[in-house]
Amino acid sequence: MGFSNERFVGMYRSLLLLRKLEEKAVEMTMTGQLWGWLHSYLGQEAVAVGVCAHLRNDDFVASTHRGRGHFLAKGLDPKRMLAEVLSRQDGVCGGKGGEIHIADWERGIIGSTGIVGGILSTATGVAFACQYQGTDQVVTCFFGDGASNQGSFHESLNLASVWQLPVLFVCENNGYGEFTRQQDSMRVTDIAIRAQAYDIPGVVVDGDNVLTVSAATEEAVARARSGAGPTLLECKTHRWLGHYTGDPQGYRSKEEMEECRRTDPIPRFQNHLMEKGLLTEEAAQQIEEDVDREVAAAVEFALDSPMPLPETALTDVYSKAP
Amino acid sequence: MGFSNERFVGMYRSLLLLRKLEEKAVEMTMTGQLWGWLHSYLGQEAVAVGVCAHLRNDDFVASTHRGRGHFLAKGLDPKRMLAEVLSRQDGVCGGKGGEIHIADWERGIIGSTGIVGGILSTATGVAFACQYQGTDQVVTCFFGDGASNQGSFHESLNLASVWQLPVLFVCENNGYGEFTRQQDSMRVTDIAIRAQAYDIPGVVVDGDNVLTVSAATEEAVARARSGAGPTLLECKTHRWLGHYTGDPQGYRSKEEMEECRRTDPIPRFQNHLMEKGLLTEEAAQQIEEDVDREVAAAVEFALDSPMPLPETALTDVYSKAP
Amino acid sequence: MKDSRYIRAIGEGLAEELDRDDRVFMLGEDLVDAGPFSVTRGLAERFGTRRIRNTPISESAFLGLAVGAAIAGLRPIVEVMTMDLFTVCMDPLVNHAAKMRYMFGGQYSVPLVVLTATGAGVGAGPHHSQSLEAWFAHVPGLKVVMPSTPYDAKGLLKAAIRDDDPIIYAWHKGLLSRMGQVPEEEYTVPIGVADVKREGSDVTIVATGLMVHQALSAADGMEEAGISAEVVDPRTISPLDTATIVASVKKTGRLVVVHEAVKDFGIGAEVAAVVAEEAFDYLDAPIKRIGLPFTPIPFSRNLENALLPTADHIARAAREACGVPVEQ
Amino acid sequence: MKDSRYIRAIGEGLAEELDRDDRVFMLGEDLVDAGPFSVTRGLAERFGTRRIRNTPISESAFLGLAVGAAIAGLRPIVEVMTMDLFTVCMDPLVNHAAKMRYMFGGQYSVPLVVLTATGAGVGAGPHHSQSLEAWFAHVPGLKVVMPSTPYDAKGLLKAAIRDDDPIIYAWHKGLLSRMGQVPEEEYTVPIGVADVKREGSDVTIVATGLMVHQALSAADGMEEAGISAEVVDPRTISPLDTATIVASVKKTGRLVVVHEAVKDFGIGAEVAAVVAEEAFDYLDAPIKRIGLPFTPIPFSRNLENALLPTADHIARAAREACGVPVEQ
Ligand SMILES: Cc1ncc(C[n+]2csc(CCOP(=O)(O)OP(=O)(O)O)c2C)c(N)n1
Ligand SMILES: Cc1ncc(C[n+]2csc(CCOP(=O)(O)OP(=O)(O)O)c2C)c(N)n1
Ligand SMILES: [Mg+2]
Ligand SMILES: [Mg+2]
Repeated sequence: MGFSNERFVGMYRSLLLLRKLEEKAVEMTMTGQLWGWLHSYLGQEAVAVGVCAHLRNDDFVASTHRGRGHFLAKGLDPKRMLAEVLSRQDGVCGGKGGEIHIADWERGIIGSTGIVGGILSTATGVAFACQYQGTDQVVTCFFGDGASNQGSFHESLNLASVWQLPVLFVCENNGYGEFTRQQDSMRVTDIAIRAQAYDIPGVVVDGDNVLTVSAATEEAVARARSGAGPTLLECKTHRWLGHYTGDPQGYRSKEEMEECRRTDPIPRFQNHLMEKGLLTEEAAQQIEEDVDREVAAAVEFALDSPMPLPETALTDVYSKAP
Repeated sequence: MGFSNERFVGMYRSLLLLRKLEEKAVEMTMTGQLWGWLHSYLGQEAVAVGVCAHLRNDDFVASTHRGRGHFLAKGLDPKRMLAEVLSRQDGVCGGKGGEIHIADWERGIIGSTGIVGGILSTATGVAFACQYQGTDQVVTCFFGDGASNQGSFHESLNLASVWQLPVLFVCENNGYGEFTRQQDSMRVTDIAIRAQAYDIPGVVVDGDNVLTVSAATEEAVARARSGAGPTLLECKTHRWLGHYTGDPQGYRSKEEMEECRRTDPIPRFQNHLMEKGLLTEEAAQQIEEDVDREVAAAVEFALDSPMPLPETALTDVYSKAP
Repeated sequence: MKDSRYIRAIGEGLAEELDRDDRVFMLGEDLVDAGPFSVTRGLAERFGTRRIRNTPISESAFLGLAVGAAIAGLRPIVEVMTMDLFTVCMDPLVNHAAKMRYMFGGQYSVPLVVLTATGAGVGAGPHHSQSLEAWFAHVPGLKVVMPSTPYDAKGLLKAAIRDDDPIIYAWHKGLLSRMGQVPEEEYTVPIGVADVKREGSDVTIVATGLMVHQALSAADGMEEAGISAEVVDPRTISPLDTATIVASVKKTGRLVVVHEAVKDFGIGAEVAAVVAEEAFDYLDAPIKRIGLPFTPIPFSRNLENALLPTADHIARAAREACGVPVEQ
Repeated sequence: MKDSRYIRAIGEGLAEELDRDDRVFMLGEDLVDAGPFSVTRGLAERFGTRRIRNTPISESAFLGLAVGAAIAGLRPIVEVMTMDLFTVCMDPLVNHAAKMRYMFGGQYSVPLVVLTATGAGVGAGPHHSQSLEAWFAHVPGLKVVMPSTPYDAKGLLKAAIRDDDPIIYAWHKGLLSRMGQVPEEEYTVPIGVADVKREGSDVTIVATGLMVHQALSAADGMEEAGISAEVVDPRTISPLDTATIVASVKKTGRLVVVHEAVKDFGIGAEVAAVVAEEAFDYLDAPIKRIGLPFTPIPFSRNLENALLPTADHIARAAREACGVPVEQ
């Protein structure tokens, strides 16, 4: 990858921001400061960061109920994101979306929705608009292993293939859909094999290694940008916590829960950078402090933001008020 | 195949019955004796006959809008079928279903519906019931190339695979979904390749050759019956007429329309039987006369049957009248 | 003004808007070859297959794709061949098109028109004849229009294409070849405005789609019995122009509501409820509703005919409301 | 009688019917581990994974599979996690389960129960809070029940499982831990029979699901103002027990209808329309309807609360109907 050193260090910082903000959000949920459920992204950070490293500001992402990593990696302001998760007035959706339903159109974040698999066709449509208007923008659509069993996965990938749309389908395979294991909902091991049904490339990578994710993405994005059509990229990763915060995980052994943290993408990448001489202990320390400050500022901003005004519950249903 | 000579000759007769009854139905449509549209099965007979040759009476089939071949091959009385197509009182569904919506539960005909791809999951459910109850019955589900782009195809095949259900998915690939070519709705040539997405066997055969269809079915049915799960069988075939009777087919060249009849399954099979000494000219003549009589009787029966009584429009909505 | 068929008026509306705005494009099954109903005849030749696209049989994905394209600034027109087929693509419409603007705090709009054929009476059977407008009218974020004349068909279509929100445009199969006057010059019919198709003073008949014509012929037939019926065509089902309906009932004091969808839990219930709320003191007789009995639509012609509401049903209900029942 | 939670009553109903009849089985996401709402807790341990099955996230296929299994003689109970998710599986329900018996001339039945969670108020946001019962009530061939108490929850569930036709069983998330009396002995609650949850003489309040409890508390609150309110819980939405509702309105002369679904084109419209048709001459005041304003359901707690109907809304409407309005 032709990345500058700064860019690699930026990715490291990004991983750390995702991790620390998420830890904070989980903590806030456990302590009752957060209304609703939280679907933690802890453990999957390398996917969001590795993929988004190859997206331009004017490219797009579409996300899922487990979307905070994608949002941050695509540039959503942590303050406005956390305010939305806390359903405050200054949240990026004014508190109407909450944790699961977040968009930031200005930053190319199409949105995430509560319907598993529902965003795949929407994302494909944004890619259609790029092609129709002759731009060279690309769209990345994140989704889970479980979502690949929805009809929308099949139909959307086929449509993207038929029209060779500039879209990258990223399946974050964390081995679970809620409390159900991948092997109980499909007989294939690699979801990437499903790409063959649409005659598009299907690629499997270690999703806990930001460099392998990044390398595969580089190729797929170049492909999409050049008009050669979609790719299905499967990133094998791990969901450290339960499906949502508070999930007792009776379906998972203690060993498994510990084991799955072994491939933590952050120390792996940190070691790599240090070995390559791109990161020093001091620099790492500095970055960590910096990220801590950013997280603290986001928390402060979000908690300070008032609840949305009740009358806003009635706005934005239609483009023009009736 | 361990079929007796009689059985092969029976298949020949069956092909002829499908052809001749269908020719009659088309003629009746063109002359306005049939209310609604007719989706002709002409040209695809080898699929229905080759597949159903391996089904027992207590096995099941599920069908499509282009279903008359499947119904006849599974044993539906031509009289009651044609009466239904003409929406008469003695039709197998009392005139409520008409051409597209036909079932005959006693003969294991689950039904056909007007929603492309809609019946795949229903058929999978009947297979589930067989497995749940520990019988060794199997279900065959027919559908078109176009239907394989519906989400229900994907979800149903996956589900059948996960639970290893006794179901045979038969894709009749006639190259068109309505007026649109296969290559304009997918980039794969063989739909059977989609089986890999579910880790089940995907088999392609010449669907205009009743023997190749039959051989592939034998294997798939044995597999299903033994508990080894589903198969996707793709039969490449040809739709001789338009999507429905009266379709002007502006999207298709004259040459193509003529060309597609070259692989007519009936003379092919007749030659084969004669070469093998299983059929003589006289026997063939006899069968043809016999079939003609059967078709004529069906037409007479159907035309003689009255229109259903208006008050029956209100019955059968619920199991018990309110 | 010129005389035009309903189908021609739809085709013209499409062509004019495609011509006016490159962001407008169409998606659907077999559109290039004009589809089974020939609504798009000639459009692919004129506008090319960049703008008139055939899709795979994947309603959920291509409708969802249109939602994405709309968000990104295009103005898609999607055909879902018949209203019955929404069962395979409710999600992009109801959970995405209808809610994305709201739940993301108004960041973008979803300008989308979904063209679909509704209605029975043509031997299309239980899976190609349903009228399901009540489902969509119950979904905040969507709009629903049902044109009954060539004039409304073209005018509402053009207005829908220019509207910034998702709209279901449900045309009736039984109206395809109906003739009517259409202006030569450019015009639109505003979304959300009912049309009094016939003025009258004794009873208000609210009717939609094909039933507007049954209501008009019932009204004509009642004249000789000395009953003056007003026929109100909402044209837009959601948002419903309750002001026009309520004003009419305040004038006539009697209400008959008729639609082709099954009566129970249909849009007629909403019309009746609004009137029972807002014009209660003006009502001189119980509100009557007419719709399909609570059954699927059978294939057989005589069974179908046994179920569909007719001018005769409407006239009987209206006469009863007016206290001038027909002797049995 | 014993005291039981709503969720426990559902669980007991499931267990008893699973125990009674081997043809009964359950399909859904994460049922084995009791799902996010824990309705199926303990069932997999007791009945094994042949009968309690986890499915892939493929609602359309597993609901369709259940339709096939029902046709073939089993009695499936399917969980669609929340009512919002029907958008991805309307087809097996509406075009298959509901119509196959009819369109095939009564050759078979489709005994199927679809369990689903409805309702807002728990911070589940726009995609997990909708009440869409009006859609299903508009579909001939389906039945719809909405239990409001532990007693009804268990009794209706057992009746639904024994019924030969497809039934949507919509329980309310906000009722999960509500307590109520449930018989020790075996019982069922008949489908299609409303329950007068409170007798009264001045105004009829028809309420469903969680709103039954808001209506009851409104009724209690009105007593001191000298208003005697009758609360009718239809329990079954389709077929609707119009006789009980009409009889109540004939007695009280006033009607308020309340549900949590959006008011427009909701089931309250049908109730109002039936009464405006059948009890018109008994009505002393305009019919009032209360429901969610015409918006999606926002995530933020205070926005959600700003929209949901409350006992206070109901009391105001009822008092207004009785001519005893609260001063502002
Ligand atoms: C259509 C639909 N079905 C079910 C659900 C409930 N649900 C929410 S998240 C989830 C699991 C999704 O699994 P996966 O796609 O692997 O994503 P992950 O949670 O692992 O990130 C389920 C079943 C839903 N929201 N939408
Ligand atoms: C869900 C759905 N979409 C569209 C249609 C309209 N339609 C009826 S048949 C057909 C083509 C089906 O093609 P294929 O599956 O290849 O079957 P064939 O007609 O070739 O036998 C279409 C699009 C429908 N009935 N259902
Ligand atoms: Mg997962
Ligand atoms: Mg085909």
